[in-house]
Amino acid sequence: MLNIAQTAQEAVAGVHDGATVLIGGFGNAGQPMELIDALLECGATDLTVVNNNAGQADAGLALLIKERRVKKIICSFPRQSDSWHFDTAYRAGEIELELVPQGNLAERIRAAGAGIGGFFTPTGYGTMLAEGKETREIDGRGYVYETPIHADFALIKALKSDKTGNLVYRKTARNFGPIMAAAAKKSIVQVSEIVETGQLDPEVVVTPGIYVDTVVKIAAPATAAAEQKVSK
Amino acid sequence: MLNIAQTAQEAVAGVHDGATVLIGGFGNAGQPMELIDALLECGATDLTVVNNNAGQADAGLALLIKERRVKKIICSFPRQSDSWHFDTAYRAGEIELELVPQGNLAERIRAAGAGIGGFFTPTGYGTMLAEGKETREIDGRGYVYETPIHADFALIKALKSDKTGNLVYRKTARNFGPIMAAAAKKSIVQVSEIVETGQLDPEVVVTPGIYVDTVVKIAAPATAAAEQKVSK
Amino acid sequence: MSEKIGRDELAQLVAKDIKPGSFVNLGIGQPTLVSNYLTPEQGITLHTENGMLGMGPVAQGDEIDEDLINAGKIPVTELPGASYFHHADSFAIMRGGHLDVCVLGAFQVSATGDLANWHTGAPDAIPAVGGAMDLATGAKDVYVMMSLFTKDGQSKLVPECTYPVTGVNCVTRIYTNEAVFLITKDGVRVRETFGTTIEELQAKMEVKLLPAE
Amino acid sequence: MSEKIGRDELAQLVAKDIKPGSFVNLGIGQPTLVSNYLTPEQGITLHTENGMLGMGPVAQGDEIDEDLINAGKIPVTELPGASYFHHADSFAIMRGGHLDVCVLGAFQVSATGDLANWHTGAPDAIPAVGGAMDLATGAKDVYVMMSLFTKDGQSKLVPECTYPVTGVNCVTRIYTNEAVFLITKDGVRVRETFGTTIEELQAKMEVKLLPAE
Repeated sequence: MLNIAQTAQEAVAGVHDGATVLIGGFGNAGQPMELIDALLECGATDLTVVNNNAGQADAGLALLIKERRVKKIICSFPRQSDSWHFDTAYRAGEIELELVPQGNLAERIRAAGAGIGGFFTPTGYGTMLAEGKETREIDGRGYVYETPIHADFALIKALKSDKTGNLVYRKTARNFGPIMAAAAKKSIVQVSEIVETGQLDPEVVVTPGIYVDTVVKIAAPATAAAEQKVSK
Repeated sequence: MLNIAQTAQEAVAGVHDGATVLIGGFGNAGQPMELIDALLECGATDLTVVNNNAGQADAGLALLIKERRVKKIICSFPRQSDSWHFDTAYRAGEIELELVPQGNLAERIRAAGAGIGGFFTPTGYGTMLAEGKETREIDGRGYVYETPIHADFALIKALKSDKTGNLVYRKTARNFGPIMAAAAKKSIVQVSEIVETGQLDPEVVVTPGIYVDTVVKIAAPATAAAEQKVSK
Repeated sequence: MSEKIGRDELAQLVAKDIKPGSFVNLGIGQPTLVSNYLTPEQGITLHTENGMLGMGPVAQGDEIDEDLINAGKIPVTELPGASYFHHADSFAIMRGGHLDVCVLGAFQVSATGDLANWHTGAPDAIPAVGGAMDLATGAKDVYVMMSLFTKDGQSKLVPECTYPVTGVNCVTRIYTNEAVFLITKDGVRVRETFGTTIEELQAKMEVKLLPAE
Repeated sequence: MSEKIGRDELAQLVAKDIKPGSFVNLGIGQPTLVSNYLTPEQGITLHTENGMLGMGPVAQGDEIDEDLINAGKIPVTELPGASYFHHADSFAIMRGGHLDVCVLGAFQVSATGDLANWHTGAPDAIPAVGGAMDLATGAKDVYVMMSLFTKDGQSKLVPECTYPVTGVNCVTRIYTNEAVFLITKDGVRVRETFGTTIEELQAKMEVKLLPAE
């Protein structure tokens, strides 16, 4: 049954030390900022975090890294102009980095949710990122063996949920949400609106409620605030 | 650019002898009956057909098999009370059968569209259908190696297309359509309605137009006819 | 329970045993009966592998819609909170272990939970598997519903399956007209019997039976 | 063409070379300029790997929407016929070979089409790859846009990449400020030069250059 949390703090309260946590979002789009802030507050540590990036500026995931709560990050693009907290932790040897091409990252998360034990992908073949990995030639082309990324929790952001946890997203904020919801044992979702069951058209549901454990309504920021975030 | 055909015959005219053809549908839902009829008319032979079943009664795929136009069928459930044309051809050794568990069939089609070279699935492990296949133990569980099913053509049915080939489906008629459209070199789609580009909400498009080559509008059957089909 | 039990009573028992809020797939045949006894209070969501969660009862009259069928190709209905998805996504739900319970029929079940329900093994049979293997390997719990004995008195709960298997070590519980069996690490436990005793059953079966814990 | 060519003219040339009706992904940096020169008549559909087909121009003023960005995290717009999808579906479009053309920047390209554009190889660099490897392996044609020579006069079209590669045998065409090169089975062909000659270029490059066919 869907757990409807009253606050972001309540929503993430179950995240335990040592957990693997998938965090959605690509840039600010789809980033569950309030859930990440709550995770920072709740104190869970020794985390393995999966996200496309490794935190930016002085907010969200970057602060989790600053506070040394992340022992390992699995991501595709950790190096950004404002990823100074990651840079510092990494150079100090205080965070482990597993660098994964973005499409392999997405497919590995998808594989976890879909019960696939491993798969061969052409991406990365012949590169540094395939060193030490099993490879195979298939129809004359080189492939690399990649494995699923299972997780204890997913923190994601959607536009709306109904009371059975069916989700719809908005524009490119969809990104990692649907595959992360499927890959985690427990999916925690912040939404702008919770509607009655039956109010979402079954044809347009993107994430079926079977993948969602907890939702919490977080009011959408005012437009001015949204623009300010974008302009960062 | 999307090809908008005027007739089902025109839509399937490019299907050549020896082609591998994915045919959508599960039961009557999503079955592109008019395209299959046109394929029967167009005369292409020596086909490899991929469908969940192996034809029923005296219509569609069953007639293709009756006419010995299908040299091989890849499906999950060929044996039905009214699959007499397949039964006869099979017992006469005049059609090759590759039997695939339904979920592996779907995943193999998905893999072809997604550029995955092969994958390990738990389904079928330890059974007759895994005999001779590579297996692997992953985290204490047995998996079977399965390979993508690439195809020359897909014949599928959707509810609506816009003029860039974006598709939406209806209820459980969606079934194999989206993954077949992605797996085939050329996807041929019958729809009940073709709308102007811009009339489908980008959030609810199920198959992006990049996967669609040809659409043809086939008027939906009257309700009475639809009910009659169901009651068969 | 000391009375014999019929198919409907057995379906009722299965329905009662499914935890509230579960996501469930009911196989074709006897398992379909279970849906008749699920109560709204349980909040069970039914999955059908041809691409739907939130499946409702069999469609009647005007409700019949060619585009809305279950895995047995029977017209069904849609409940509030339903969703549709394509075949790969649907089987990802199963293979990914997201269903809580799947209820299946069987020819045989082994003492270690191997399931045989797709092929009689007859040399001239045309094989057909459908979603049987995906269902067997996918759900967290696989319940089997079957009669315990064949018409000629052979137990269908066997030390090892003689029919071709559908999946290995997958069945967790067997509901029969004589008893309910749990497949555990220790072996096969008898949870309850219907109009018989564990001793009477043991006398007719090769598989060693353990009492309920 | 006998004149030198600027970045914008080069982008214009690339745009003109893309076949009508193509599905295209433009990498971050110089390749983004190509979008300025695509004409409506070409009917080109732009893909952005963070989950969209039918991407429009960069958003201005009120159009800016935090939920609608491109792979460079720049706010963009949506064109009629657009569609959204999740990350696995988006990279399936790339990896599955459905894009006609992908245009990328590069540190180096080898004579056999190996691409190096993700890592300088510096021992203290923090590596970051993003979607670079997926783009390199995914599209039917991978076009590179780059200056042909480094600031100290080294050719970036090399016999073998000395930087860590992004993908092997993937580049099919290289657009530079000096010439357009085609990677063919026979070797590297010079399609056209800008304000220079194939002989002049050959004198400064190790890679053997073949004339246009």
